[in-house]
Amino acid sequence: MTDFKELIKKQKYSVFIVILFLLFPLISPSDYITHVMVLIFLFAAMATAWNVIGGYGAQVSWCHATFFAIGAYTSFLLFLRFNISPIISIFAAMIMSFILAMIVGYPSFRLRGVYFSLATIAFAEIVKTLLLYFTDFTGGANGLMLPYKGASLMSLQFKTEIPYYYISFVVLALLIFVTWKFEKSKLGYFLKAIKEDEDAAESLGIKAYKVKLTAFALSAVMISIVGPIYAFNISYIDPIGIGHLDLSIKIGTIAIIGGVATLWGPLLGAIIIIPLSEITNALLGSTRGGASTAIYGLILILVIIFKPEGLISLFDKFKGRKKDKKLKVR
Amino acid sequence: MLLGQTIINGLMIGGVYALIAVGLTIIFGVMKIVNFAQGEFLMVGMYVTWLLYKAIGGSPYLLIPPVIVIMFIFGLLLYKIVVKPVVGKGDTAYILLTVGLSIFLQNVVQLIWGANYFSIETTIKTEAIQMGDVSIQLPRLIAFIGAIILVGGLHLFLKKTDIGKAMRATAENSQVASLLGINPSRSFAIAFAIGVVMAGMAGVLLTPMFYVYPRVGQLFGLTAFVVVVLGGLGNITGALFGGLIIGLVEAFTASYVALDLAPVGTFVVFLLVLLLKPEGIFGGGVRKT
Amino acid sequence: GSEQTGEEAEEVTVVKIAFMNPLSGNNADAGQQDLNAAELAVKHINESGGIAALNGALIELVVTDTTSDPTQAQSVAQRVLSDEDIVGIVGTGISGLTLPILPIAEKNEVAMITNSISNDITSQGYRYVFEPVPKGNMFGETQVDFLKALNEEFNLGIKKVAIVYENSAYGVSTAEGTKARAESAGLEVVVNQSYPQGFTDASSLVTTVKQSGAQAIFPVAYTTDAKLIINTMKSMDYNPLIIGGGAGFLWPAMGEELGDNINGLLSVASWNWDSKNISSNPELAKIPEDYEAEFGEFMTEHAGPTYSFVWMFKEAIEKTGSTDSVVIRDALAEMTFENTPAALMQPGITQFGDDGWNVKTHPVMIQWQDGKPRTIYPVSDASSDIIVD
Amino acid sequence: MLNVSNVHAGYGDLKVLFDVSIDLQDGEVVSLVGSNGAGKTTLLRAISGLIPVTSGEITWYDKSMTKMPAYKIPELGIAHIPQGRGILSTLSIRDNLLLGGYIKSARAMREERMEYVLGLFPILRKRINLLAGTLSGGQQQMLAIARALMMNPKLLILDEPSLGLAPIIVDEVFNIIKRVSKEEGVSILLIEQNLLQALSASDRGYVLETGQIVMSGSSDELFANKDIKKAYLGI
Amino acid sequence: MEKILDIKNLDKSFGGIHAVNNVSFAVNKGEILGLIGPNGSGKSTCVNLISGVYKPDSGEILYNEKDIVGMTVPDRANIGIGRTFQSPKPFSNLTVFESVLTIALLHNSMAKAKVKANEILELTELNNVAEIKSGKLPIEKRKWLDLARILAINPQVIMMDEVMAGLNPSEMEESIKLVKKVNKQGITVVFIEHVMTAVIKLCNRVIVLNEGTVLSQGNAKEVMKEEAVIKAYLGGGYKDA
Ligand SMILES: Nc1ncnc2c1ncn2[C@@H]1O[C@H](COP(=O)(O)OP(=O)(O)OP(=O)(O)O)[C@@H](O)[C@H]1O
Ligand SMILES: Nc1ncnc2c1ncn2[C@@H]1O[C@H](COP(=O)(O)OP(=O)(O)OP(=O)(O)O)[C@@H](O)[C@H]1O
Ligand SMILES: [Mg+2]
Ligand SMILES: [Mg+2]
Repeated sequence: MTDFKELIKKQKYSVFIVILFLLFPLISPSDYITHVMVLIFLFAAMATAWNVIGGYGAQVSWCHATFFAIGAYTSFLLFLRFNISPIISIFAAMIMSFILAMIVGYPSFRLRGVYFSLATIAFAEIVKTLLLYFTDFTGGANGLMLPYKGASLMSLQFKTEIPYYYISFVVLALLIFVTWKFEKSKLGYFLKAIKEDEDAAESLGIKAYKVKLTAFALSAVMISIVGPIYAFNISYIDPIGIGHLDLSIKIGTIAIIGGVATLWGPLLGAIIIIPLSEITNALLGSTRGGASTAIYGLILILVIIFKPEGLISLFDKFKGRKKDKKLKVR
Repeated sequence: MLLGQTIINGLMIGGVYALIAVGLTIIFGVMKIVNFAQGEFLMVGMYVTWLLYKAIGGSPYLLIPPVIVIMFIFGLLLYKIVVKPVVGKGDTAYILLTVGLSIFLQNVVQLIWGANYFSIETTIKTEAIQMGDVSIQLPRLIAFIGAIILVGGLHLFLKKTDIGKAMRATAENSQVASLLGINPSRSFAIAFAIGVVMAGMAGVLLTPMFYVYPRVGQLFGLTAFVVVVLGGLGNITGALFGGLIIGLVEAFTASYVALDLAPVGTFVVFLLVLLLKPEGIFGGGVRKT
Repeated sequence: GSEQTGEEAEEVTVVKIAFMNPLSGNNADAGQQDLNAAELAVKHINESGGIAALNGALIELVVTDTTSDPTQAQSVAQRVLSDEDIVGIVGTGISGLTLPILPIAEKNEVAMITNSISNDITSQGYRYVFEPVPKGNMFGETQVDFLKALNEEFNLGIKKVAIVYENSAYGVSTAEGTKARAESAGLEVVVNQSYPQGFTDASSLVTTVKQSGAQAIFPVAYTTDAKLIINTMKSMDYNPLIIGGGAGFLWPAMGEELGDNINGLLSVASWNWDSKNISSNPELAKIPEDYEAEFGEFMTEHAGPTYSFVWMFKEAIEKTGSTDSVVIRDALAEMTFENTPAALMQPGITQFGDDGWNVKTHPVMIQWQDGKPRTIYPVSDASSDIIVD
Repeated sequence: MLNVSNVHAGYGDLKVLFDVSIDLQDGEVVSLVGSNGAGKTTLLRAISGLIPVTSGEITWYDKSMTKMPAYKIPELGIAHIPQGRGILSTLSIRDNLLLGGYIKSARAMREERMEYVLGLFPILRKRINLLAGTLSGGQQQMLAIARALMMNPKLLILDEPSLGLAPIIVDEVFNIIKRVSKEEGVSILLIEQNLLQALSASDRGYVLETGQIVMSGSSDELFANKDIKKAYLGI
Repeated sequence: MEKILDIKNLDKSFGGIHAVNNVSFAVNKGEILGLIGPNGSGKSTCVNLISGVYKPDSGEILYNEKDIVGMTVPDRANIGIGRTFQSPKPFSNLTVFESVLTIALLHNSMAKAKVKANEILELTELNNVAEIKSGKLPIEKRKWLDLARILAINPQVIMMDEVMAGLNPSEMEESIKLVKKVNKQGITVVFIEHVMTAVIKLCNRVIVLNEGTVLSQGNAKEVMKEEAVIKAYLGGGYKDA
């Protein structure tokens, strides 16, 4: 009985939070704040995608920015060259990412642990260099620019940030839902077993290679959905800006700070990191260069020293304490 | 001439890569930390060199002893203050820590000395040895020789001295090490500090070739990873050969394929090695179950 | 002051101009020079009585760090422009950061004056962007024209040239211009080679160029790469005529790096501190002097234009007496700047075309003399003679 | 020499040992028996400083070593061979042995000790330059014992040394344990599942059950005890 | 008698060490076969060869008359070859139930796998610790959990590498019962053990390896009386076993 009541209570919270999120743009003080929310959603979505392989599988990938970039470039090029709506080309982006994930995963999952991570760095560098090299096709270092042609859903261009807000909210919700499904799927269970002990898992018939590859591809496809939304929102892409290791690290960092292998960790990470870099920039950006970014680095260090398992664990404690209290009352 | 010059180009820059990779590999070897801040340690080493040079002058190479001392202390302090609290908290913790450290160091340095480019006025930087058609740039030759000496010395240190063996023991199992009377924390501290000192040495040897500025470490960060894997993670001599191989691959890709694609050449070789010989070209194996 | 309507609700006492440039990350060094210049301009304006049309209202520079990341640059722009009082934007000097900011400026109807030189900036149809500096492709043209002039005057007989450039927006657009002009000028481009930005070894590059037998080389490179290329050429004992493509070859650090050896080095520049329009006007000549006194280095091609941008806004406000950003934009589009600190760009007159680009300007050639870059070409801008040894 | 009194210890929230007291005299061989998970290993780890003692006191010749960090304890003359052997598989067998004599007090006579232990375990001599990781389970156990002896310890702590050893080797190991205690006067604290062998090799024994000492006495006494026979011998 | 595994002329060297040298033996369907021998005689290596962790240098491994040398580790598990490791390898952060469930999912739908996992936990008497994290289990329970997981693959043969090590005699009794129970289900067992009492209680037949070759094979009690076996393996203490 009490369980049931608690469940309702919990649901109440999440329903309340969802409604709050849905109404937010109406009360948002400025387009800027809305834009920051869009960034939070998009980065949370990316970190959620990363979490599938990097968290649940503990296969730390440093090429997720590349899949993101693949998504962005695919949709941009198809739109600029053939006027194909990003809503359609998102599927092309997913297919491209899937294929590339297979190409990277195929050799690198023969290796375990840190080797895989380093292989992903190599792959990311190769793709970045190629994007720079094939200038005629990709615009090279100049990047690609999307001129504003008036608001339209088909071309994902809007006068304000509000439509992006809802779109990115939906994308995030979708990816969290996929992760939730994945957690409970066979694939999810197999991956968790592999994470714990790969030798044992294999000896019991789990095809670790295939499972990791599948999860990696899933994760890559997930993040490639975010690419087009982000690219159209920012309306400019270039290989250094979105295909760089720095971005991959940022994505991973968000998931880790929030808490890996948890459903809500990546969102929490984004809620903290994105405003943090905005706030340090706003407060200290006008002083001598470096201060804001240095503080940002310092905070990363502090978080990891004091909460290495991710900030989501704070909530565990909170929950635990509540339980304890109840027990005492009884 | 092109062939000869290409080989020389490759070997010389390879020595530079080895210098940076060797610090990375010892930290990984002993502490299992994939250190994303190694490039920044190099950067700090270059600033230290530059500051000392401004204060003392002379030849930058004469600054090696004080730089060793300063970097060793810097390494110990870093270990005590930020690394030690994280020891044993897992790979992802190390990743975040070193990423954070790298961002922090880069920007603190910028905060203090600005984003300017500094250099030291030594005449050696444009000197070269001419061998027929082939020319060898003197600073690179010195860095190359320096790399060989440092790698050799470090290798002997780890293989032959008790402290070196103790560090390897700690690397494998710190609890067992402590049962043998080895202080694991001391091993870690020394390994970390040596990694930082190696970056400092690289800093001295690179200062004549590169500007000193906050992001200079980024020039080498990725290549160093590749070199380390190629040589076998944690393998000191492997780092030297890995560095030379990457240098050669880069030089040959640049000369014979396309200059722009030199990084692609490097990373393709890297992926091939991962595929064919994942324990690194010089790695050995230990039984599994 | 013109139309004082006593009904104005409140008097304007400060006018906010946003400064957007990278103060951290890859491009922080250029950003810092920009910031120095902008702050100096504000200081000069405010000390000389502020904006007369607004009863001496002072200019406040809203300084922001775009970082070197396009995403962050965009959200910084959003944040800053959510302040309705901003009348205009100065920045950025990096095309990759300017491009994502443009749509934001457009949406908010605030004019941005930029010193990025990419050809893309004014070709997007945006109305709120102004680009007073020469375009990337013009640099090459100036370099080649200069080489032709040299060939004629000193009978150098240079036929074979090499173009090497970093693979960046800046490098690519500059090199494109050089190549096209060189070919049409009958020069043989024996090497046309890009290299990855931030490379660690110029040996292969220099080996290739040396082998090609090029008599002159047009390198387009940022600071570190420029240093590598120059030093490697020296140590490989390869001494062709070097005509730098700006950027790294104009950096104060380059002067320090090479010491006395820097003297004689040639480069194209989007702006130089001693072009005739400045050096011949004592009022203007004081500006680079003040800058040098204050910051310890000569006024760079980043700093100079940025300084004048602040003044352009000032003059536009003076002219209209308005702090409405739309009004100011329209004023900028129509005004002609001449003989004022707003007209530092050579040849001393600045006027924007329909696309927002300054139709009057062109690059200059400089030569390092006595440790500083001096303008030597075109003759109409030159303040010093070329020295040949 | 060793005195453990009223010790409580565990792993984080998990308490394993409750008020455990044991002592050990010079030259004695004492065994510690008890079912799986009783806390035997935990007690040894507490003695060696691998886990903190939450309350209670451990003394060595009347000097407290309760708070001493693990790496200082070998200097006292205590060598601990952990459960699962703890050999260093990426180092050669020679280096494993040399590190056995890493502590200051043992360093001077490393060469002699090396000869001595290689005499005890000839198989190690044959493979001296190979990586320790290439040894089979039993061979690794021998290496672990040999390495501990390199320290020239006063007290040897052994955690299930016969685990995974062929019967003939088990005999050998016990012979060596006896020999070491006789020839060198080394005291021995031994955990062993094989009660028969454990008690026949030792002077005294303690029985540990769910973290508490439930019985102690001379080996003969314990051996004669009916409860023990029932629990550990299945008789 | 029907052979489930037939090993022919198996060879495996590591560097200079000839760990398994021309070994041939067969495992009959339904039996409990003891694989004994001194330390380093190649027992674990045999297990690793059969389960696919190592590739043999030469020789054949027939499983139900089919050569399986080319197959991967998981493929071999999926056709019914199970093994435990000398030291247990739990999925530490999964609960006991989840660990078994995960493996059961390989061959079943979610609903069926849950039922199956519960059945197995019942059989292995782990149901009272079902919700505990595997990493928190004491040693002997970990060994049982290893076995429980293997049962979830529907094994035809299980190779147990020293499952009795570290157990005291009464715990060993329990484990022996469990092994018997498993065998009763028609699962063939290859039993590697140094504890002779367990070997004698469980095995109908033993194979003795020594220095990578088969030293002897046959009825457990008889083999143990052989001089060569005593000399190489058992030593004096077991003459009267
Ligand atoms: N991966 C490996 N690398 C090198 N040598 C190995 C490897 N695996 C096994 N060996 C060697 O092969 C031989 C057989 O080892 P194996 O582990 O099969 O023995 P075992 O019979 O299981 O012994 P134990 O009863 O001690 O476990 C040993 O000499 C061992 O050192
Ligand atoms: N590292 C650890 N972390 C948490 N709990 C542990 C740890 N090591 C042991 N335990 C728990 O402590 C209890 C006692 O374990 P201990 O290893 O001391 O038993 P033991 O008597 O040595 O048993 P065995 O005969 O199996 O070696 C067990 O319940 C065990 O699960
Ligand atoms: Mg134990
Ligand atoms: Mg074995």
